[in-house]
Amino acid sequence: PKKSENQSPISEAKVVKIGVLPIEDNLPFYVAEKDKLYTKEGVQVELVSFASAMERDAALQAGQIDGQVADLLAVALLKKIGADVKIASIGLGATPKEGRFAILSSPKSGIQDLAGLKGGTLGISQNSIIDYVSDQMLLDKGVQLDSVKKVSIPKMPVRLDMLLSDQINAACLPDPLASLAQAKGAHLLIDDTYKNISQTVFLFRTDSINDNSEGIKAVLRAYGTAGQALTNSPDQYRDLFLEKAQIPQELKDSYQTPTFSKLQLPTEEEVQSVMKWMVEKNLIPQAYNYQELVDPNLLPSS
Amino acid sequence: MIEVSHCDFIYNQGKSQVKVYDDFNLTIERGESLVLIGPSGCGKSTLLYLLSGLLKPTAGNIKIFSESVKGTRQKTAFILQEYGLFPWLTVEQNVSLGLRVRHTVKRNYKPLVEEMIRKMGLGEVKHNFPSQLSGGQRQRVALARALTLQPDLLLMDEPLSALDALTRERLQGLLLEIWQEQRLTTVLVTHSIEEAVFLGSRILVLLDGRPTKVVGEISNPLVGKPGYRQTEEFFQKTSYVRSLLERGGLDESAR
Amino acid sequence: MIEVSHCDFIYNQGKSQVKVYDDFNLTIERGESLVLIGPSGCGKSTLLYLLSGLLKPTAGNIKIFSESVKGTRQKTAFILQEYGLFPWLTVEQNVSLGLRVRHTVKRNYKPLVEEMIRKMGLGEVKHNFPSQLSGGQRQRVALARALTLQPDLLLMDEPLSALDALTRERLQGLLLEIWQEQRLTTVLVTHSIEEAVFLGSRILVLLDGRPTKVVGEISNPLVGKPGYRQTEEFFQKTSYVRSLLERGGLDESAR
Amino acid sequence: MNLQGKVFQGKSWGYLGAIVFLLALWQYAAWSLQTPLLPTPQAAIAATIRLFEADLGKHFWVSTYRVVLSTLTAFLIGLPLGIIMGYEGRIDRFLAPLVYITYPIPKIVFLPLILLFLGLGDGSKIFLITFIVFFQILVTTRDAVRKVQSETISSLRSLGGNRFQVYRYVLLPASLPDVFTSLRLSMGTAIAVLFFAESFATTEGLGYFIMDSWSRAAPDEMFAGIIMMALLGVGLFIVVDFFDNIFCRWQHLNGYKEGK
Amino acid sequence: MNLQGKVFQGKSWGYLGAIVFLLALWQYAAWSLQTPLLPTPQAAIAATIRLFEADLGKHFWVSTYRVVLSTLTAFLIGLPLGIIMGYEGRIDRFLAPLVYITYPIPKIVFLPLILLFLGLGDGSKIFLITFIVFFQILVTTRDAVRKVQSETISSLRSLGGNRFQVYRYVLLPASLPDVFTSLRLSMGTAIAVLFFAESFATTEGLGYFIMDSWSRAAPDEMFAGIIMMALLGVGLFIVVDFFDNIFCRWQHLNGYKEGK
Ligand SMILES: Nc1ncnc2c1ncn2[C@@H]1O[C@H](COP(=O)(O)OP(=O)(O)OP(=O)(O)O)[C@@H](O)[C@H]1O
Ligand SMILES: Nc1ncnc2c1ncn2[C@@H]1O[C@H](COP(=O)(O)OP(=O)(O)OP(=O)(O)O)[C@@H](O)[C@H]1O
Ligand SMILES: [Mg+2]
Ligand SMILES: [Mg+2]
Repeated sequence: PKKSENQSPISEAKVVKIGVLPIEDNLPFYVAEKDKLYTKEGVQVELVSFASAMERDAALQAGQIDGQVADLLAVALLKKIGADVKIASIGLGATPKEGRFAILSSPKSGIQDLAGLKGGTLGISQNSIIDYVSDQMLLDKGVQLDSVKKVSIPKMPVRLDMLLSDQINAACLPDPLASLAQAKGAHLLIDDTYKNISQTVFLFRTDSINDNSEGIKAVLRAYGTAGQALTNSPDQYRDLFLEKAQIPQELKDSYQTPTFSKLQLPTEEEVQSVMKWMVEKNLIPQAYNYQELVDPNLLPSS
Repeated sequence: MIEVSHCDFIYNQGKSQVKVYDDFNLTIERGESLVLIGPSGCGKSTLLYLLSGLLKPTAGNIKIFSESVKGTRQKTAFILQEYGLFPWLTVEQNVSLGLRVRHTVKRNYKPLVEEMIRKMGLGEVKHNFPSQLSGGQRQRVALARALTLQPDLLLMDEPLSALDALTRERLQGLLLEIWQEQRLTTVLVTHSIEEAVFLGSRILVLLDGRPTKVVGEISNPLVGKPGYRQTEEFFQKTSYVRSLLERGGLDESAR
Repeated sequence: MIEVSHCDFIYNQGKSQVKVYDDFNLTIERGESLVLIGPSGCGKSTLLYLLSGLLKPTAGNIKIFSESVKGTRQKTAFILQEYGLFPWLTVEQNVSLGLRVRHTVKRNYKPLVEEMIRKMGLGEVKHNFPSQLSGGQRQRVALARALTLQPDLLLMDEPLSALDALTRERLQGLLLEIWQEQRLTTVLVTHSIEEAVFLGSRILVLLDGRPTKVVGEISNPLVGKPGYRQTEEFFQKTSYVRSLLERGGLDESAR
Repeated sequence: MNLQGKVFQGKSWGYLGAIVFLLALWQYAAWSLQTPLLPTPQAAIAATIRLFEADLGKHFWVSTYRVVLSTLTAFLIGLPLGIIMGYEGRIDRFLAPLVYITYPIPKIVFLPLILLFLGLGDGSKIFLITFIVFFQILVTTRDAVRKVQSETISSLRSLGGNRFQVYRYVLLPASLPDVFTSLRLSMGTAIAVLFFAESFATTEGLGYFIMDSWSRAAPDEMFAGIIMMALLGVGLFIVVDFFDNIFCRWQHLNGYKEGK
Repeated sequence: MNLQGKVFQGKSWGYLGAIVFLLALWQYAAWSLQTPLLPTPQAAIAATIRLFEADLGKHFWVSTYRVVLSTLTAFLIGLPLGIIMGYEGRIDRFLAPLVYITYPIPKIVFLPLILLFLGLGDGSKIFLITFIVFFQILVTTRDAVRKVQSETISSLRSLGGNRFQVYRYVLLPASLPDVFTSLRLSMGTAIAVLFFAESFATTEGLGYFIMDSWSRAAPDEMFAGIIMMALLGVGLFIVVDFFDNIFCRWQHLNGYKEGK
């Protein structure tokens, strides 16, 4: 943590811009900011907020931000469109419990399990991690994919509203909206806590890595430290969490502060599984191999 | 009978107000042909607007054939000073609009419109739009439109001012004919003293001022007599009207 | 000298075309006061538009003081038949616009504008917008605007048609005065035979037709002589013009 | 005939010129930027042709249907209401503030409520477009009617026209040129809203197609969708121009005094 | 004086009436729907007051700044270009198709490119709004100029006016009333686009505030944002009306022949 004196003035001047969404995966960034971890690591960080992943990805492609926490699909799609990125670490989701996704049925539908979903409509966001996760969960529980009609409702609040007002039979939502839906009477059909399907990853543009690898490593360290701090003493950061993660009023008391695992790379088979799905869905022409996607040199050597 | 009793009329001009008429009274007998003559800006057009019901007197009341005027009357025809043609209608459509508005069946008004267009010498331009007409042609369209309506009260605001001398005389003859045949009541505004004496059974000479005053009223019983234009009587009347106007004119420049 | 040589002019009317002028020739000497008179729709306004440069002849060429006309000239003033006032400007602004356009310094034109407004009797309404004027007042605004420009060529399309007899005579006097003092070249369209003889050093009688023809040219050397209106000469000229017009008129109804 | 033919030809040349210019600009931008975000025109056109066979055509027609239906609906409600508000001072005094207050609220925020009532089908999309376009047509028509010279109205009343006939024979034709302008604008707005409306809860329409290609990171297909959208827009503009030329012929006279 | 005072009073009553009506409608809807999607007016107003103290005021000013700046920019570019296109047939023949083709393309799809050039700051947001509003002002102005009677232009030319003066003294004032209409429309569009533009890369502005409340499922706060947006819109409309009354006084004369 005494590095700041050794840093060359050039790289010190370089600001690392991170695109953030108001979701819990990004919480460590704010914790790090609050605890002045960036200064301790000797790096300047600017957090740029976005309302949707699409706009954030557009900004990354345009080179306006250096890194972000996204899912594996986004990594592959970014690569496909020529924005060369590398995964530095997992964000949330190293264990199945972290970063929950759930399929819920609408309050009035009376559907109690996945089997009952046959012939019904399922609100998802097409070509996204939601799509992938719900496919995986359906397949794992032996539901034919073509027996459910998927409706693409990309905006999450809209999807939630549609579910609660019974316009669709079921929807796949991440936390905290999944918990909120549950609190408002939607039935939980399944969630992905039984198996590690979804992971968010911390990724950077390759250009930025080449330019400023020290800075990026520093950001990563700060992120890791902040994640641990959060996990160890969640109560201390409770207010920050409620403010930044857009926790609905109804859940303010009951909803738990998420926990973060140590920084690590995603496992190879998880990555392969996503790639396989994407190739099947025609999202990418062929699977990227593991080495193309990750940069193992950025993790702090501890 | 038409009765204008104790009428006031005020225009708003920005923050100030202009009182054009103050306690104005006028009676027109049925079948009369009244001519209004007077200096520019004295309030002639305003009076026609009041008679037509398009403007309401600020105070006082107007009765036409014993009915109080509330808005426009179906049997009044009014030729506006600036013609009031509809730019989106051709000559023919402009002329027939009055009849269409009165729900006349097309078959019935077709020949009437045709005839009036012919009388006005507009046959060649009947498919033109107003913007494709000369000034005098526009004026004749307005005249044709009013005359097809077969009104019982005809208000005309300088209806012949843009026409050449000969056409003007021809149409004066036509107006006289229509007035005599149909015994309708007409109120005509003109700046031509000869026209006034030729067409008016009574001539009202107005004087500019705030409010407008009537400087003279000349009855003209010989109107419509064949060859009247060439008589000594005619010449005397015109001189008299002129002298009244001049007196008004003197007053004006003295103000 | 103004020379119109071998000019054609054609209007498009929907799918058909109207040839108003065909190989038309006309010469106007500098300092002349030419009057155009003829039946409504014969092409008088069109000729003024051609002289002003607002319309281009379909064929042929027009020279004004030995310069070919290409677009409008700074020293030509033109009073349009429908006045061409700007509805968004007050009377005063409308009158001074010509001078502003010519980049005259405000201090210089202020008194000129004031005087012209006074001469036209528009003092009381100088802050009104055109829609708040009577017909004759509008026409006087247009006249005032043209006269402030101190042009060397003045084109006027029925500039006095909406004025009462007395104002009209007064302004005829004014026009005559200006013409005599400044020796400018004027072309005037009028429907009044008296006005034509009173103001025109030469009178061109046009005849309706496709194309327009000239039926007569009357030179009127006594124009401007004091008391001319009361002379025998004046009366003879008017009768002559009338007879020419009537001949044209006869032709027309025979067509 | 001849003249109209000429005008038409002039227009076609204009379009050709504009298209060539846009393509050149695009080509140049694609070359100089060298970013996968912007495909070359060739790639996009190739994708258009390739996909049109597949389902781009279907998406195009679905979008056309939605835009046309909702613009028509908005027109049929907005036009009469706008004319009435423009003429009847009393009604306007109450309705104008209502419009002024509700117009600037982004209607998108009512999406949940709209979906609640109209469901996820075509209904809610058409309603949303109609709702937004309606305001534009309303405001323009109202303002157009207020500009009608009182003399023209007087003229009709003096012919014995009643209130209804003032609407029919004066206010409607007099405001038509402005209404056509607002229709032109509305087409653009309608397409923009369509794009938005089709990006939630549907699997059909150009908006869906573009967003889907975007999320699949397939820029050539995305631009194929954009090309179709431009075509849709131009097509509708030409239709509006066509009706403009028919109904407002008096505004487009070829006589000399008219143009320059 | 007296008269203007009266008109003003009449307008205030109109607004009051409209507000009362809207609130009643809202109240009724909230009661009968009983859905959490629609809070009661009381809840929303309470939230507005509560949040205004906090940071709603700041969001309001940020949005105002963005809307005003971009509408002004659009106006300053669109107005002259529109007037030129309306008058110069030759330029129009080429530019009109260009506008017709590009106008209906949803500008949102250029977001990546806009970000590429203008970055994440206010610049790209203002550009996006300007870009869209610009088209509306352009098309309206152009159509307005094309409606100017050729006689009015002739009149100025006959006074010796050159081409520039025709623009200055005829085309500009003659098209102003229509331009004000289009400004009114543009305000609405600008706010709608603002709403969209403020949903990326910012933590300020009403658009952000509304989206944020929405995703936090806090409808009362969301409606507080909507109320502020309506206020912003009404405020801007009133400003436009104000300038309209000054610059187009000749259109709003109180003389008798004018109104009814
Ligand atoms: N824009 C136009 N398009 C088509 N035809 C026109 C147009 N303007 C005028 N005309 C026709 O050209 C002829 C001459 O018109 P012009 O205005 O020159 O007549 P004028 O002699 O001034 O008549 P008036 O005394 O009635 O003003 C008329 O028959 C008219 O119908
Ligand atoms: N809309 C208006 N607002 C304010 N003042 C007006 C309005 N219309 C007319 N006036 C004024 O009222 C007076 C009378 O106008 P009116 O049109 O009745 O005159 P007129 O006798 O018809 O004149 P002319 O012979 O010139 O047509 C004029 O002085 C004019 O300035
Ligand atoms: Mg009058
Ligand atoms: Mg003429």
